[in-house]
Formats: sequence, C-alpha cells, structure tokens
Amino acid sequence: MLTPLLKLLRYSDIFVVAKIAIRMHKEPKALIILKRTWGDYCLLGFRAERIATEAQPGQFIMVRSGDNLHPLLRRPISIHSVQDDTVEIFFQQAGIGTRLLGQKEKDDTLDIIGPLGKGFHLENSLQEKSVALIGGGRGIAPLYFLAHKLRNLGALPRIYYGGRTINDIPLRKKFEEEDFEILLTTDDGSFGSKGQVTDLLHVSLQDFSPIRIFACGPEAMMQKVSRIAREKNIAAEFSLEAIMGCGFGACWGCVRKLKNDTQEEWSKICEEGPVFPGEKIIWQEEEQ
Amino acid sequence: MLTPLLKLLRYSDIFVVAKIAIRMHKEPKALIILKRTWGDYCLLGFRAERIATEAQPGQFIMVRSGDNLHPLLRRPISIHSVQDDTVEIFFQQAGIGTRLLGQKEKDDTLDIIGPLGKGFHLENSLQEKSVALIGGGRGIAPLYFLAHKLRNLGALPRIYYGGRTINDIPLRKKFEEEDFEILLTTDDGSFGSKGQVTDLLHVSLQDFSPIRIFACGPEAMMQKVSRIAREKNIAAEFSLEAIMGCGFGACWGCVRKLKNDTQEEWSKICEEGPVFPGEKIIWQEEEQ
Amino acid sequence: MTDLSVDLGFLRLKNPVLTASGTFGYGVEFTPFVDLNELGGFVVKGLYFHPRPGNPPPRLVETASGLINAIGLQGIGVKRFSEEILPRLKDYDTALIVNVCGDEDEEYAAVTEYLDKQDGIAAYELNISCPNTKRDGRCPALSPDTTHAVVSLVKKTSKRPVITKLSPNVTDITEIALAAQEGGSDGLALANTFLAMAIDVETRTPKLANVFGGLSGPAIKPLTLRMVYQVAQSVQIPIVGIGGIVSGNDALEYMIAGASAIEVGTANFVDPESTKNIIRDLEAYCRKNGIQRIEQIIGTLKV
Amino acid sequence: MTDLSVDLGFLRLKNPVLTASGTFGYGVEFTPFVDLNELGGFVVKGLYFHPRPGNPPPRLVETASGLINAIGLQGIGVKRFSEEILPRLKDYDTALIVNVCGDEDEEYAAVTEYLDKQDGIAAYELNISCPNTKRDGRCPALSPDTTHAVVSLVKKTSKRPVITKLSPNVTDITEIALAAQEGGSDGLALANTFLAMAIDVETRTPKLANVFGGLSGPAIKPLTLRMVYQVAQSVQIPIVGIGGIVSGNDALEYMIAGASAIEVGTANFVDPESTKNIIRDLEAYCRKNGIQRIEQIIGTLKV
Ligand SMILES: Cc1cc2nc3c(=O)[nH]c(=O)nc-3n(C[C@H](O)[C@H](O)[C@H](O)COP(=O)(O)OP(=O)(O)OC[C@H]3O[C@@H](n4cnc5c(N)ncnc54)[C@H](O)[C@@H]3O)c2cc1C
Ligand SMILES: Cc1cc2nc3c(=O)[nH]c(=O)nc-3n(C[C@H](O)[C@H](O)[C@H](O)COP(=O)(O)OP(=O)(O)OC[C@H]3O[C@@H](n4cnc5c(N)ncnc54)[C@H](O)[C@@H]3O)c2cc1C
Ligand SMILES: Cc1cc2nc3c(=O)[nH]c(=O)nc-3n(C[C@H](O)[C@H](O)[C@H](O)COP(=O)(O)O)c2cc1C
Ligand SMILES: Cc1cc2nc3c(=O)[nH]c(=O)nc-3n(C[C@H](O)[C@H](O)[C@H](O)COP(=O)(O)O)c2cc1C
Ligand code: FES
Ligand code: FES
Repeated sequence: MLTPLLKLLRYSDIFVVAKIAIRMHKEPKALIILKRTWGDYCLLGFRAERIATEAQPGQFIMVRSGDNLHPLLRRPISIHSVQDDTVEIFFQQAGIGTRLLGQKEKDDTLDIIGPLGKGFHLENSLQEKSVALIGGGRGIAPLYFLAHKLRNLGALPRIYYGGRTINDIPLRKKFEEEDFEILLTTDDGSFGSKGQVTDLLHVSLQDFSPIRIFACGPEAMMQKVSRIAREKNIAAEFSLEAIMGCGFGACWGCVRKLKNDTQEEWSKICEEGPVFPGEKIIWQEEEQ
Repeated sequence: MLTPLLKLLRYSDIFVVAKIAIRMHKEPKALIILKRTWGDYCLLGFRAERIATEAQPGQFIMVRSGDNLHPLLRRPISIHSVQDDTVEIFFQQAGIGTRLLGQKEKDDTLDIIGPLGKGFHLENSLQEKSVALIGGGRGIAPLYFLAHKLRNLGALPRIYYGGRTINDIPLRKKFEEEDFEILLTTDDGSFGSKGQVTDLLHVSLQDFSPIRIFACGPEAMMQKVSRIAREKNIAAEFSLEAIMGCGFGACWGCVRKLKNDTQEEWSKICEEGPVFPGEKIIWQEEEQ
Repeated sequence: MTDLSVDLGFLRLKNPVLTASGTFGYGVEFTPFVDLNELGGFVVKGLYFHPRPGNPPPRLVETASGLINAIGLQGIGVKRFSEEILPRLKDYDTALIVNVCGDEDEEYAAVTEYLDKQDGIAAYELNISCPNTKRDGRCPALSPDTTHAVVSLVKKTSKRPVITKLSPNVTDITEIALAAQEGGSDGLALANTFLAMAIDVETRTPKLANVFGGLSGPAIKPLTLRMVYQVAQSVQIPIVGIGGIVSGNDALEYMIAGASAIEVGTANFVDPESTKNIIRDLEAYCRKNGIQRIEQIIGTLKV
Repeated sequence: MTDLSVDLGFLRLKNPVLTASGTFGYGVEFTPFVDLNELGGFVVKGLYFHPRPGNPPPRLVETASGLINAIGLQGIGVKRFSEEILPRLKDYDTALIVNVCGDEDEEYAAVTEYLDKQDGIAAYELNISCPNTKRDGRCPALSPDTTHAVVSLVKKTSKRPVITKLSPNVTDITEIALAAQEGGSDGLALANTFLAMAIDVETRTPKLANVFGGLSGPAIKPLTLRMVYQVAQSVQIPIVGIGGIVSGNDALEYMIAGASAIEVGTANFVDPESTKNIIRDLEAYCRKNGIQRIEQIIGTLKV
C-alpha cells in the first residue's frame, strides 16, 4: 500500500500534502487525563502517543467536539504542549464547538487527527540568540510548546503575552513558574502593563534585539507585529487562522492569498501553514 | 392573559388540549440528583417541584437529550416515580436521544416539559381489589409510580415484569424491597419463569382474579394482554407509544386510529392518551 | 425602547415574529408557555373547506437537524373553525392569519369566501405549496402559471390581504414569486417544506406511511434563506421568511436578507418558548447595535 | 463471504462505495486513513480544461448538520492533471472517475477528449450541476434541454462511459434525469449541492465571499434520497446516490431507494475513515440479513 504513495513523494509541488499525510494519525479515543479551566479558557491533556512523538511547535490537531451531526466538522486547535505520550491543548470557548469541547471531563475521550500542518522554523542558528514570542489571547496556545523547544535548542525566548483583561492571560503563572522571561499586558490595565501587547513590544525593542519574532493572536495584532518587525528588520513568523473543512489539504476551504515567489496565490493554510514567514503574508489592509 | 383561555375550557371536544395545557410546565434546568444504570437501562432523578406535585401515573414528560440541533426533538419518557419535589425517569438507551440522555450525570440539568397526557384511571372502587400490572422491558417505567398510587388508594396490585434476559428486568429488586407482589419472567429463563410475561399472566389468571389490568410494553405484548383480558372479561388499560413531535397536542404527529364512540378516528396519543382503555384500541393485526 | 413593529403595508405587526402554520396548533396549546398577545401574530393550521382525516401514521421522522412530516393536513374545515375556534381567538390582541388550503383552485376561493364573513382574521396565507396532499407532491406553487391562477382567483373575491406561501421545491423561486405578485398577492411567505423521504433499512419500507413528507427545521435554513434573498431582489411586495428559525440570530439573517417578518415552525416543538425568546433576542440585538426601529435592518445585506 | 461488488453495466465496482468529487482531494491525501484499493472507486476533484484560481475566502461555513462551500473549483487543469497526477494514480487497483467541468458545453467535450488520450480512467462524471461557477448559480443541469445538449455533445466523442451528475435545485428531477438518459448518459449521479447562503448578522455581510454556496452533509440526505427514489422509478440507467451519507445505514437507504452505488462527500472531513467504516457496515448488514450479494437490495423499497 505504501509503494505508490512513496513514489509520489518525489513530486513536491501539488503533492506537498502527501508528505504531511504520511505523518498524520487518527486517535479516535484519546483519553483525557487532565483538565483545567479559567473562565472561558480551558486546558485539556490527553494520551496520544504517536502525535506526541511527532508534533512540532506550531502544528495543530483537528478535534471533534461531539458525536452527533451538529456541530458537524472538526475544529482546528494548536498543540499547546507535549510531554511523553501526552498532548495538551489550550483553547477559548468561542462558539458551539469549543463550548462542547470545554464540557469534556477527565476520563472522557477525544477524537482527534494530528499532527497537522507546518510549524515554526527552528534552526540551530537560533542558539544563544534572543527571540521574541508574541501571544494575544488564545494565540498564546502554540507558544508554550514553542518556548520549550526554543529553550531546549539553546535559544533565549522572551514571551510577550497580552489580553483584554486579567482574565484573558490565565497562562501567565505557568510560564513564570517555569522561569520563562515573560512580559504581560492587558488592554484595561487590570494586570501587567496597560495597553496592547504590540505597544509593549514596540517600546521594548528599543533595548532588546531578538533575531526572530514568532507571533500568534488576533489578525490585527499580528499585522502590527509584522509592521514592527519590518521596521526593525527582524525576521518574523505568524500562525494564521482560517475556517477549515478537513485540516489536511483535501477540501481547499482554508485558502488565503499568499505571496509565493513573485505570484500571489490562494494557498491552503492547513497544509502550507498555519505558520508563515511575514514576507509571504498579505495583510488585510494591504489587500485592496 | 388567562381570561380567554378559561373561556375555552367550556368547549371540550377540540379544546381538550387547552385543559391539559394549563397544567404543564417547562423546567429548563431540572437538577439531576440521582443516577443509576444497569447496562442499557438508566434511572435519573431530578428536581422538578411543579411536575412532581401534579403528576399522575401514566403521564409523561418531553425531555431534550442535548443542547444542539441534532438530535433535534424532545423525547417522550414516562414518569417513573415521584417523591416530594423529585421526579424519576427510567429508560432504555434505544437510539441517539436516549443514549445522550444516559450520558447525563448527577449535577447536570435536564430541560423538560410535563406532566403531559392522561394517565391511568384510578377510582376509589379499586379499593381492596386485586389489580394486575403488566410491564415488558422498559414498559415497566410508569408502573412503579402506578403501583405506589394503587397501594395508597388501598388497592392490591400484583406486578408481572418480563424481559428478554435477566439484564432486562433490572427493577425487580426495587419492587421486592418495597414489598410489592411481583412475578418475574425472562424469555430465555435466565431469571424467574421462562417464557413471556403474557404466558405467565394467562396461566395465573386461573386462580387470580384482578378487576383491572394495566399494561405497558411492546405492542405485541400489549396485544396479547388485551386478548387475555377480553377473554376473561377484565377491564384493561394500555399505555401506547408513538413518535411524537411536540407531546402536547400541537403537531398532530402522534396519531393512531382509535375507536371513538362508533367511529374510528386518528387520535392524538399525546393528548388523549398515552393511556387508553382496551375497547378504544385497534390492534395492528385487526387493522386490515 | 426599540420599536420592533413592522409594516407589511396591508398589516402592521407589533413585532416580526409569527408562528408557522401547523406547528402552533390553534395558538391556545401554547398559552402555558407564551403570552399570545406578545407575538407579532400567529398562523393557524391549514384549513380546507371540509374536515379532513389526514394521513395514516407514522407521520413524523426525525433527520439530522430536521423533521420530515406527512400530517396530511388533518383538520376541521371552515365551518367548525368558524364556529368553535374563531370566537375564542378574537379576544387576543395579535394578528390572526389563516392558512388556506384547497384540492382545487376553487376550494381556496371557497375557503376565503366563507371566512370573509367571519370576524377576527387579519389576513390569509394561501398554502399552495404543501407537499403532503392528494396531488402527490405536486402543488400549484411548482409553476408560475398555476400559481398565478390560484392567486388571481382568490384575489378576485377575497376581502382580506393574501400572503402566498411558496414551495421551495422549484428551480427558480423568483419566477414563481413574480407570478404570485402579478396575480395580486399582497405578500409572500417563503417557504413551505422540502419534499423528502427516509427509509427503514431493516424492514426496507419508508419511515413515513405516506412515503414522502416535508422536511423542516434547522437543516433547511441555508436553503430558504437563500430563496428569501433572491426573491427580495425581484419583487416589490413584502416577504415573510420561514425555515429552520430557532434563534434571534436566525430571524435576523432572514430580515437582513429581505424578510419583513418571519415565522417560527419546528422550533415550537423543540422549545415551546422559542417565539418569546426570539422576540427578546431581537430586542437585545437592536439595543446593542443602536437600531431604533427593527424595520431599518430589512434587506440591508451588504454584498 | 458477502459479495459487495456492483455492476453499473459499463463498469464493475468491487463495492458500491465511491468518494464524492471535491471531498477526497486526489485520493492520496487520504492514504494515511484508507487503503484506496479497498474502495469501490474514487472521483477526483472537478477538472476544467485550464487551471482555475477558485473563489476568494471565506469559502466554507458550517450550518446545522451541514456545510456550505464555495470553493469555486480551484484546480490544475487537464494538462497538469494528466502529467502530474494520473501517472501516480494508475497503480491503484480501484476505479478512478474524473469529475469533468466546463464553462461552456464545448469545454466539457474538450476535457473528455483530452483525457480520452490518457490511461487509467474508468469513467467521467459530468459535473453539469456545480452552483459555484461563473454562470451565477445557473448550470446546465437546471433544464432538460441544456442537460441534453451537454451530455449528447460529450457522448459524441467520449471513449469512456459518462455519468451525469445532476443538480438537486430543480422542480422535477425526473425530467432532467430522462433528458440525460436520452442524451446518451451511461449513468446518473444524484446529486450535487443545494444552492444556499448564510449571513453574519453582526457585519450584515454574507458569510461566504461568493455570497452563495452549495449545501452538503447530513442535512440534505432526506432530499437527495427522495430524488434518487423518484429517478429510480423513471430511468433505465444506473444511479449513483450522493448526499449526506455518513454511515452504512445512510448508504443502504440510498441503495434500497434504487442507487447502484453511492458517493461519500462531506463525511470524509468529519471522519477521514468514513468510507472504510461504511464498507465494513455494509458487509455486516448483509451478513446479518443473509444477503449474499449486495446487488440484491438495490431498488427493493416496499411501498
Ligand atoms: C490552525 C489553527 C489553530 C488554532 N488553535 C487554537 C487554539 O489553540 N486555541 C483556540 O482557542 N483556538 C484555536 N483556533 C481557533 C479555533 O479553531 C476556533 O475558535 C474554533 O474553530 C471555533 O469553533 P466554535 O465551534 O467554537 O465556534 P463557531 O460557533 O464555529 O464560530 C465562532 C467564531 O469562530 C470563528 N471560527 C469558526 N471556525 C474557525 C476556525 N477554524 N478558525 C478560526 N476561527 C473560526 C467563526 O467565524 C466565529 O466567528 C485555531 C484555529 C486554527 C485555524
Ligand atoms: C408516552 C411515551 C412514554 C415513553 N416512556 C418511556 C420510558 O419511560 N422509558 C423508555 O425507555 N422509553 C419510553 N418511551 C419510548 C422512548 O420515547 C423512545 O425509546 C425514544 O423516543 C427513542 O428515542 P432515541 O432518540 O433514543 O431513538 P431513535 O434513534 O430516535 O430511534 C430508535 C428507535 O426508537 C423508535 N422511536 C423513536 N421515537 C420514538 C417515540 N417517540 N416513541 C417510541 N419509539 C420511538 C424509533 O422508531 C426507532 O425504532 C416512551 C414513549 C412514549 C410515546
Ligand atoms: C408538523 C408540521 C405541520 C405543518 N402543517 C402546515 C400547514 O398546515 N400549512 C402550511 O402551510 N405549512 C405547514 N407546515 C410547514 C410550516 O408552516 C413551515 O413552512 C415549515 O415547517 C418550515 O419552517 P420551520 O423549518 O421553521 O419548521 C407544517 C410543518 C410541520 C413541521
Ligand atoms: C468542499 C467541497 C467541494 C466540492 N467540489 C465538487 C466538485 O469539484 N465537483 C462536483 O461535482 N461536486 C463537488 N462537490 C459536491 C460533492 O461531490 C457532493 O455532491 C456533495 O458534497 C453532496 O454530498 P455530501 O453531502 O456527502 O457531501 C463538493 C463538495 C464539497 C463539500
Ligand atoms: S482545511 Fe481542507 S484544505 Fe485546508
Ligand atoms: S406529539 Fe404533537 S400532537 Fe401529539
């Protein structure tokens, strides 16, 4: 069964998907062994050995929120953390699917597919270099896994974590307890610096010089990060969101216009991303 | 707001529904305080004071099995027992709706409407008289409440309870512990007498003379009970099932042909029943 | 306070929330749950001239987010309706709309002529689109000509405004809508149920005794919403949106697409308080978005 | 062992389970989940003559038990398909069916003529029913005449069997089915998606950039099942049933209604192993019911 597939792997352009495909797994009954909630936010840890072994920061899973036909589709959720055979996800209850997911309890099971997509680029050249991780709201999710990987790589990650209010930055202690350098902001000043995480980034770059920026959060936030990075000439990577039908390249539902070489093309976020270098991304206001 | 409604109550024929309507309540968040399961069978007890106060044996509730749009409709479930402000239901996980219902846990809530329909006829003339209650499988559900009411009324209920195997008569201990006279059968002989509950009824009526029979169970079982009752000239009542859209007379979905006076008419099971005297019922094989 | 009232031209409703025929009985069944006076109005069960027995059971089958019904318009006829029901409904301060049915075109006219002599009716909803009748799934609303014929016949005599209820089972809904408008219809109701079926694979028989039935409920919302939008681009008369509405959001989608009012159907079974909740949610939406009169949002979709 | 194979006359399938165009990529995306050789066959993404960019996003919106898509047939065109994809698919021992699209009738014929020269294709599925194209929701499958025209044009040259995929957005599906049969179609696929829309009430804009899209998924099953049953009563050529199939039971409903094979679409996203599970469930059903050859149940609905 693998023979014809392996043949495909030589043809890179339209068969990028096959390369990913070969590494994805379905775990219809991943056992939940950990649950924590903070208001709307929820963290679930579950057993999924093959996914845990292979996952890279920035990759995601597709998860079913229930067994019935409404809601129908799986939801994309980033891999938040990986330890041994356990994967953690961290999500905000935004609508019907994530709300149902938040009702899962310890000893329930999850039906998931993963790891999917392409994660952040981690090279050895980051060793002993400062890097900045910017997370807004639920966008912090993949950055925890990333921070760990960066540290293991010998890089020096500093995390900027912002939310509307103190209730939107629930993971701050988790980072602090593990001795990560973390800067906190809230829009209303209820915790950390008052203002947006991008304001703080902007100011702090006067005396802090990361060689790479990794960002995940609301589109508007990432766009500001992109502008700042460009000004300062720092290479930046962004984890984009899109409504997804399948999560593994089969439906063409998740496209976004991206700069590929000289052309602009509809590209699949699930397969070519969700993480993209800033140069490829066309931000909304630039589009017209 | 009640004035025009009360005026209606004088007109009985098509406005029977209004009479029932006035006594039904919606409890969107009835708190589950008790759960027991036996294989496919499940018993849930929940707080629903108004329903508990007004319910009569043979009446039912309409319950939502989940919050989403699939499954969509409420499911009809008999009132199994009532104590103070608490109502119990007993059901078999038959399909998607009842399966979801069986996943509810203590401290979850139920969205219910009730009490609905017309129950068994209980008159003072039953006092000190023997009556037979015949329950097949999940059909035992309403008979527990009925047995209690009958005992309170001073009648002498004897319960016939049958199932396919020992696993289908889980409520036997509950009746026994409360000193009800109960006869058990299983099709495969794994507990009680071997055979169908109607066989046992047939035999035992040689030396037992109830003045009333109350039955609930599979259609084929009830039909046999009906034939036996007619032979022995015992008045019998049956709790019928039908697929229901609303449960309170508004959709005309639950009809069945019944003998009303001299005519045969499509009658609403939810409103005129679910309990009917044997004379009214047209059993399937008679229909052609 | 937000003004939720909407003007259909021929009829002013205190709010856009009506109930769909056949899903709200004669209204009174719902009084334990909803104060009928709070509704924009309600449409009663389909009425033929003579009483009708309806279809044999099973009449209902649930599907994914939907319900197929083949009630077959069991009903009491105009005479009993006028004598037994109408007198008791006229005390309600809300628009009573009667859903009018017929096996032939003349029957529609006969029903409205009979009802013209009765008090307390605000308008007629011409049900030319029921898939559960003798005509075997075929009904006037499947062609512009037959639509035009019934509507113009009824309009010749009817003393009350006529809302024509269309079928979604057509290739081009705007064509039918235009025919109804030309026939003189005062408004349009979109839409009735979709012809559907379900099969029991164990017995290999249809799940409905009638074989076919009409699909309603949330499953169909994207389809009827699309039709309301298309029709709103082509006609001048007001549109009542129907199909799968269970929430204030659903109702708003229809109004933004171009409906002046909406009807709630299957949702009444799922939650008999649906209409009440939808009205509350419409009010909240207007308040939150600074909309003074809900009429301001009708047909405001930005494309 | 049960014999799950079915004979379409022009094509024998090892089992009745195919995948629906546009929901299974080029097949290879699903190899981590399903052994393609176990499928009855698979239908690849819709193919125009030239590459096409497709619609801008958002292209998807979920509805109650359904999915609206407006992908707009983003694709690589016949040349790249033949050069890059076909060579790598021909090693699979399963029927490869190509979904053929066109903006004009001539384009359909051009696509099949081009593909006729390629190896490894079992049949063409003529997609005359996509609601997401230039023609603005209008497509050949909306009228018997245009259906007949495309089908007969393609059949004039095509060296391979042609399955015509019809649109459910019509008043009388049997009329279109008969036109396709008369045009020489070897089989029918029923059906494509239902024209649909959804609105964001906060922004008052359509949820799809394309405004309209096609509804698929369990929500539509009762509607397309009904159409398969109606068409099975009127045509002689084999029918492939499509619409909302997620389980073995769903597949069986279609076959009992008269479909010789079925296609699984949206379910592939919900559970990429759906096809595998459906084949297993068909086998279990046959075993349980003592059915030796699954072909014995086709069109056996007792009414
Ligand atoms: C690659 C990827 C990784 C993600 N990782 C995380 C994560 O780690 N934690 C987290 O909280 N969220 C994450 N999201 C967002 C998450 O997928 C959405 O919040 C979720 O799908 C919403 O589903 P729902 O049923 O709760 O809401 P719905 O009721 O479906 O919709 C609520 C809102 O969410 C929007 N939405 C729906 N689907 C998506 C989608 N696929 N992506 C983005 N927005 C959507 C809707 O447009 C709507 O505005 C990620 C999204 C992507 C694409
Ligand atoms: C008045 C009344 C009282 C009832 N009381 C009880 C009770 O106390 N305990 C109990 O276990 N069951 C009771 N039932 C039966 C119960 O309602 C059905 O088992 C349930 O609705 C099936 O729903 P589901 O979603 O689990 O199954 P589905 O997946 O919907 O269907 C599974 C099977 O159940 C049948 N079914 C579906 N709806 C109904 C219905 N409304 N009535 C009967 N069969 C149906 C279907 O045709 C199918 O064969 C009662 C039914 C009625 C009408
Ligand atoms: C049980 C039932 C009975 C119905 N009876 C009628 C009727 O008598 N006349 C009519 O015009 N429509 C009838 N309909 C159609 C509804 O009025 C409405 O058009 C349809 O259900 C779609 O709306 P919904 O999705 O909100 O239910 C009936 C629908 C149901 C479910
Ligand atoms: C994302 C997506 C893309 C589709 N692309 C095509 C296509 O290219 N050609 C085609 O004929 N049908 C296409 N369809 C329609 C499906 O093949 C199928 O007819 C429809 O989805 C109904 O089946 P389902 O309910 O099982 O999904 C597409 C459907 C979806 C959801
Ligand atoms: S989500 Fe299906 S292709 Fe990306
Ligand atoms: S269930 Fe609706 S009338 Fe009986």
